[in-house]
Amino acid sequence: MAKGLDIKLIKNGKRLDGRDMEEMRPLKMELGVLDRADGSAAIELGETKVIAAVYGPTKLHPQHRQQPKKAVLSVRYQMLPFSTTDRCRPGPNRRSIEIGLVIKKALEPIIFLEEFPRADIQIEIEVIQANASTRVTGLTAASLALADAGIPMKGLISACAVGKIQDKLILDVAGAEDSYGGADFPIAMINGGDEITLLQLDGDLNQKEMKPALDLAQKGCKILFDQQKNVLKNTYKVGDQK
Amino acid sequence: MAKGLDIKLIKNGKRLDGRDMEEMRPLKMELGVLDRADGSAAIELGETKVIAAVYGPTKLHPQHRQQPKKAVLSVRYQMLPFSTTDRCRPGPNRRSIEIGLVIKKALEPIIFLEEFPRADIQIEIEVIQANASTRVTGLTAASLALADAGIPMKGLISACAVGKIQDKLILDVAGAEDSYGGADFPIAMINGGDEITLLQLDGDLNQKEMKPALDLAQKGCKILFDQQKNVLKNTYKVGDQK
Amino acid sequence: MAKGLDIKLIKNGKRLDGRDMEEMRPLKMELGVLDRADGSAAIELGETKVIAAVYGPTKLHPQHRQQPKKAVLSVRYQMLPFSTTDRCRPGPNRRSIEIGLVIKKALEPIIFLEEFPRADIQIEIEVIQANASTRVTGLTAASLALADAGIPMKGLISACAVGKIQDKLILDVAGAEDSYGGADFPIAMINGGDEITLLQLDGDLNQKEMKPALDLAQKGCKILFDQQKNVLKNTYKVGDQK
Amino acid sequence: MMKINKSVIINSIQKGIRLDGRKLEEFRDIEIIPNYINKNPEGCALVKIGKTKVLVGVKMGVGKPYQDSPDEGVLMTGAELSPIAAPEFESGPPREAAIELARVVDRGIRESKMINTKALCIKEREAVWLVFLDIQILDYDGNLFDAAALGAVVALMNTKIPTYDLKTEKIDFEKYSGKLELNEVPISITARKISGKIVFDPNAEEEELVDSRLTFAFKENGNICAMQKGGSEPITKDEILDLMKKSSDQSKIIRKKLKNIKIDK
Amino acid sequence: MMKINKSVIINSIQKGIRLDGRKLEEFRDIEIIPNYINKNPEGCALVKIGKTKVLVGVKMGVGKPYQDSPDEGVLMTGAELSPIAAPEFESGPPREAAIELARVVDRGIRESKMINTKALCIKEREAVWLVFLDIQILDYDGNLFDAAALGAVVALMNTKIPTYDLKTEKIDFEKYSGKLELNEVPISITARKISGKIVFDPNAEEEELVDSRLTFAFKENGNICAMQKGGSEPITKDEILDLMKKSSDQSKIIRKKLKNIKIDK
Amino acid sequence: MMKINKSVIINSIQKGIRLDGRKLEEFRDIEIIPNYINKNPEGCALVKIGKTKVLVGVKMGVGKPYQDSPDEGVLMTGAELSPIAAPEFESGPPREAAIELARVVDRGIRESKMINTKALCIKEREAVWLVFLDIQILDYDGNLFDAAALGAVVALMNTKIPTYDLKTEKIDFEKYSGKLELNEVPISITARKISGKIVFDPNAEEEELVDSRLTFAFKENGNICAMQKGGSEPITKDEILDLMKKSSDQSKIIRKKLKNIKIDK
Repeated sequence: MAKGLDIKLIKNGKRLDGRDMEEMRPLKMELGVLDRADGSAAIELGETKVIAAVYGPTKLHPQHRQQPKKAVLSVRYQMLPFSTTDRCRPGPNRRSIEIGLVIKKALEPIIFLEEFPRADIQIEIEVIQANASTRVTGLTAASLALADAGIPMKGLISACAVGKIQDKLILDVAGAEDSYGGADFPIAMINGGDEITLLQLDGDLNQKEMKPALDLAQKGCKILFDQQKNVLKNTYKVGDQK
Repeated sequence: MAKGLDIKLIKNGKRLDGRDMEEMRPLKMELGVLDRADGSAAIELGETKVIAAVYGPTKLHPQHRQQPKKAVLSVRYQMLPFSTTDRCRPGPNRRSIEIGLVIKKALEPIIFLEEFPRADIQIEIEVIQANASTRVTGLTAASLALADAGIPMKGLISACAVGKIQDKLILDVAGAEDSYGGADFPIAMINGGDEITLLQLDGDLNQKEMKPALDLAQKGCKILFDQQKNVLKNTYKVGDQK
Repeated sequence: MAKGLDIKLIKNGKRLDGRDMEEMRPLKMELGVLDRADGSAAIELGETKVIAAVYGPTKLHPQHRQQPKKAVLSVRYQMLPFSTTDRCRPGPNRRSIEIGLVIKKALEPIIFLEEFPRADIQIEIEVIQANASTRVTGLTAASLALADAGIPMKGLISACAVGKIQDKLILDVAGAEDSYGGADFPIAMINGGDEITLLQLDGDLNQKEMKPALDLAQKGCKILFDQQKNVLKNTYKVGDQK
Repeated sequence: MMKINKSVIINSIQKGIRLDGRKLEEFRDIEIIPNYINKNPEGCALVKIGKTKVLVGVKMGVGKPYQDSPDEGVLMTGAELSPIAAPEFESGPPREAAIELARVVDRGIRESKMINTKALCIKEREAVWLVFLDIQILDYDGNLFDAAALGAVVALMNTKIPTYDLKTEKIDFEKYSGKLELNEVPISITARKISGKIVFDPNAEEEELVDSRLTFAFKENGNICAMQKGGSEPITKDEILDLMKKSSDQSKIIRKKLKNIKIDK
Repeated sequence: MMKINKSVIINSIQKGIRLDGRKLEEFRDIEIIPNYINKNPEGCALVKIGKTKVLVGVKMGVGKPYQDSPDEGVLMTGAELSPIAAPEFESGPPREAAIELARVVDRGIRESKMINTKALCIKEREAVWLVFLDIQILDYDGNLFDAAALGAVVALMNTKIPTYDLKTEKIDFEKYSGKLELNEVPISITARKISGKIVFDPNAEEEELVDSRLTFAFKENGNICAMQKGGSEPITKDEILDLMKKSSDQSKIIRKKLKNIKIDK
Repeated sequence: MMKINKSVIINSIQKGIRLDGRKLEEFRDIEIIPNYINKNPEGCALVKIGKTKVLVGVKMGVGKPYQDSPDEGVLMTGAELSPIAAPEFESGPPREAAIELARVVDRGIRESKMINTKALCIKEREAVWLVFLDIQILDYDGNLFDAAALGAVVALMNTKIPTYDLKTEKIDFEKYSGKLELNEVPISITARKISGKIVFDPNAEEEELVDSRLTFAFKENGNICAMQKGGSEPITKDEILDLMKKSSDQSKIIRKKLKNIKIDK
């Protein structure tokens, strides 16, 4: 990465892919894309495409890993070997292990784990194609897959990445903005609200930029949350009872 | 591998090592070559030399791998590091794992596994020196080692490889025939009979060649089976009661 | 390693670092250097610096590794990545596994393992900086850490390395003596006495040199043993009751 | 998933009609989506056979050739039975089943000489294209062998080759220099025996009852370039000839289907 | 170690004074020993925060640069939670916690552009210096993130560069050619929430009760170059702004402390 | 294998005659078969000591030399205690016992300077011969150390060096350019103590009762080039001198035996 390099990422007031500063890429969500899993969802955010599946709750094996008062959540995040420009080797690596961990921590607050003592809830996230924002999109999809699996939850997690190019905050980092931009700030919120369950930062942020950056992330999370509600409503054909 | 290359593998109607098309290499079988194993056998087929050993039936550990109604067969096939022209690294690799699997499947039909519930029968095949046909020779040796161990069986497995050079089918592929021949067709049969328990093909076979190729394999398996019976008879000095 | 190379390791009757043939490097021992461990010790021998920690006796998990009549001793010897001239990769390697094994065997004779059936005593040795003699110094430190942990023992283990330069036996190999000397002879003794619990040799020793080499090792072990007793006495402020 | 009693499935097969209404030799619907994703992989296909879904992608790389074929590119095939597709596929290093799957798919492609490996030579002895073919099972409902092999073939059919600069040793993935040169299109068909009956394309529940299976890879001229027997029951010589004929017929149906879809972007 | 009842710790925190007498936002004593060992590592620091002890060492090596930064040296950061520091750290391949620790420390250094990586180029496209930064936890009593990050920064501050001969490809570790060029000194501070209270620098027993943590890496100008949230409880937007301010203040205290110690040999 | 009562074995040893009729210091029959296989390995030996059978092979390869010995070939020794030899040897990555065995055999060869490593230089700094020495235990009935060391020595004694073409970087294994140059033939002998008695060459059941063992590698001039103590009981200084003398005598017997067999093809 060569963040901060002198490459013009804004031309004529637009980003390189023609978006406004606070505009997300085209977004598609689909539920139940897999038959075998207990719940599943696919999300396309521009060229980034992920699938998440949920298995469980099932009795956890081996027994010594069981928790007597709650379910154990496990999350595996993986990029397919052909999902990136240069082939990435299959199997876990340090990056994917860290991301699996922060996604797990981001989901734990919303799941009623205590309803399923000694059980296992297993989440599998496959990044099918990567053009930045894979961890946040994977997390958003995982939240939908949990809903699709009927796991009782306090809310939905919606997550997006705020960035910075030529000193302007932008929503939904993509392409050259990821390689040459000034910050990558992935954030997850509960129901597009005030509570943050995932937050990381790579880059350079003035302390005064923190509030606007969080506000912009919330704007993105709200867009995602609305679409999550829509796809759930349309799929299950229930009335809009927020 | 450069199969099908333009190299003359037949000269004056003979193969490069002087054999006729349907002639096997010199064959030697020996039982009980190891003291510690419950059963063992060594086979030399030309320069290919393998040793197979059997341990068991013994109680299977860990318990959760036990099968309540039958013994579990495990097969490890391994080439010694100095058994090949270029040194091969010790330890399992993708090729040896696949071969261990097909050999296991080839032996399961003949063993009365149901006589030993919760038990383990462990087969170790070491390729001491390789000049083609190592999997079939290892399998033939494993069958003998099972007999040497006194494991009850419905029959013996005999296995050989049919090949194709200059459009002619040949028995017992070796040397340059392996690298430059038109096919490698390893086959295992029960008691040199009609029932096939291992079959793989690499190469190019016309559908009309299938029957003659199977017949030729059977010819080879019968030769092996006769010698297997002989070595068992001679070793245990029992009458020939087929 | 290029042992025996034609490099003068004695100049004006002194070794390259100015020592006499039978002189050890400056030695510092400290007890209780770590807070979390049940016992710990650090030793500096010239530039070689090691820390040893002891955890236990605690109940051994998993259960199937327990010994019904005694504690199980486990020893991990590790060089920190930055402890050597060229970085060494973290994690066990063949050398460190062998050294862990011989250190374990060297400590077993002095510990009353039978007093703690089904228990685990775990020893961790970290080589912080290496300038030869790391295994013997690690072992000496481990013995001190066991005493610091209050594990009942028959005695202390003291260990040093005898070497050979220009046909002279030397005490406490270091620096170029390790790379270019004629022998490396690490030895461990109980209470600086007659009983040897670790012994290895790399090099070239005339059979007549064996007795003087053992005697010289004993001289070194006695120096170490005296200092071990001193540091224990000073730390625990008990009378000198040998 | 509610488990159906095994004897119900077997009774049905004995009668010649399966529980889902199919005849014994009938495949489920096959859907082929070439270029399912098309930004990063050089070639890609999603294949669905019934509920089984397999995603195959091709990435090109550059590396040293093997010493005994210094002017030929190299195919490397991997398969992942990751637990997204079925809870029984635990993650971790590829196990027996995934290794066998990858190797059987690889063998069909390699032995048919599908890829013109000489055309992948950049500079003899120094640099050749590596073709990384990766098979990802997304949803498991039986018959992985045929789905994976079909996906692999389609992914290779739409694979493009990036440009490579020998001096800077850089691949430009944005600029393609041409398509992967193919000599052949092998089609793999796997016949199974369940309780003495020949069955094609089992679903996951039928797959558990398979006594033996035999995979054939057919070339365009009908020749067989790879075979693999699986399962713990023997097959007789006559059965092999019968399975060969029936599988060969099936391969023609799939070959026709392939002709009718647009594979390039 | 005798375990103290959790509710006792929490009650105490609720009252604003911790069991060891500290205020909620107060750090334990910090001791920094630069060049703790100084023969073999190119840079080194031992940092003690209370009873927590972290040893960080830097070794320089030479290798090929990455293709997309052919004239820049490479930082590689590893962390070992080996069982010498606590019995619950089993040895073996680095687990989640050690990986997160190493990556968060690495991120603070990398994103602050602390190291002048261009100055580590030996020959473009062929040879650059590799900076191996290894973090060894020796004694665990909480707050590894801040201790490890501080040790890393100090170790880099006293790192010297050996000489390298391109022809013989040999590094001469006895002869230094200069110091590692630094642009910046990032300071990492981790704020925790326990039962709704903001707490800094927890010991091991407090650490077990942490609901959420937030690590900030601050540059000299006060800007933030890296963040990482941990723990299973949410943090609100307002809390983040509050934690940022308090952490920023803490970073200034530590920055001042750093100024007052002699870091070079 | 029916287990014999340990006390029966020990009583017998105390009386000075072992259960198989041997005296305490007596070896079982040693059979050495050089070139046991002779097509693919460059050197090979099968050694049987009683029922223990060890197969050792040497393969030559070409690689880069170590930086600190740029004109010397490299010996690499591996040992496999694979479960073919005994059910207690589980397969998998080499464990403590296999590692110790390989390293002790390696040390005897290396420290005796048996191999003329300078003669293995193909081109300084670029290419040297690698000597891969692999030890495979086929049948385990005690005393692996002496059997493996003897097999290793004999395999090296009949090792031939293939030809290598620096330009094409190809080894021609069909055409040998000469023999491996040897300076020395080390003989390893391991003395054991069981219940206070000195015993040589234990079988598997005796091996379980060994309190301590001491391996010596002797050079032709009688000097000792490697030693390794094993076992959990101490040995006194005097005992070491005694074991050295007895082992030295044993080594002469084996050295004579080696002289009397034809080692080359």
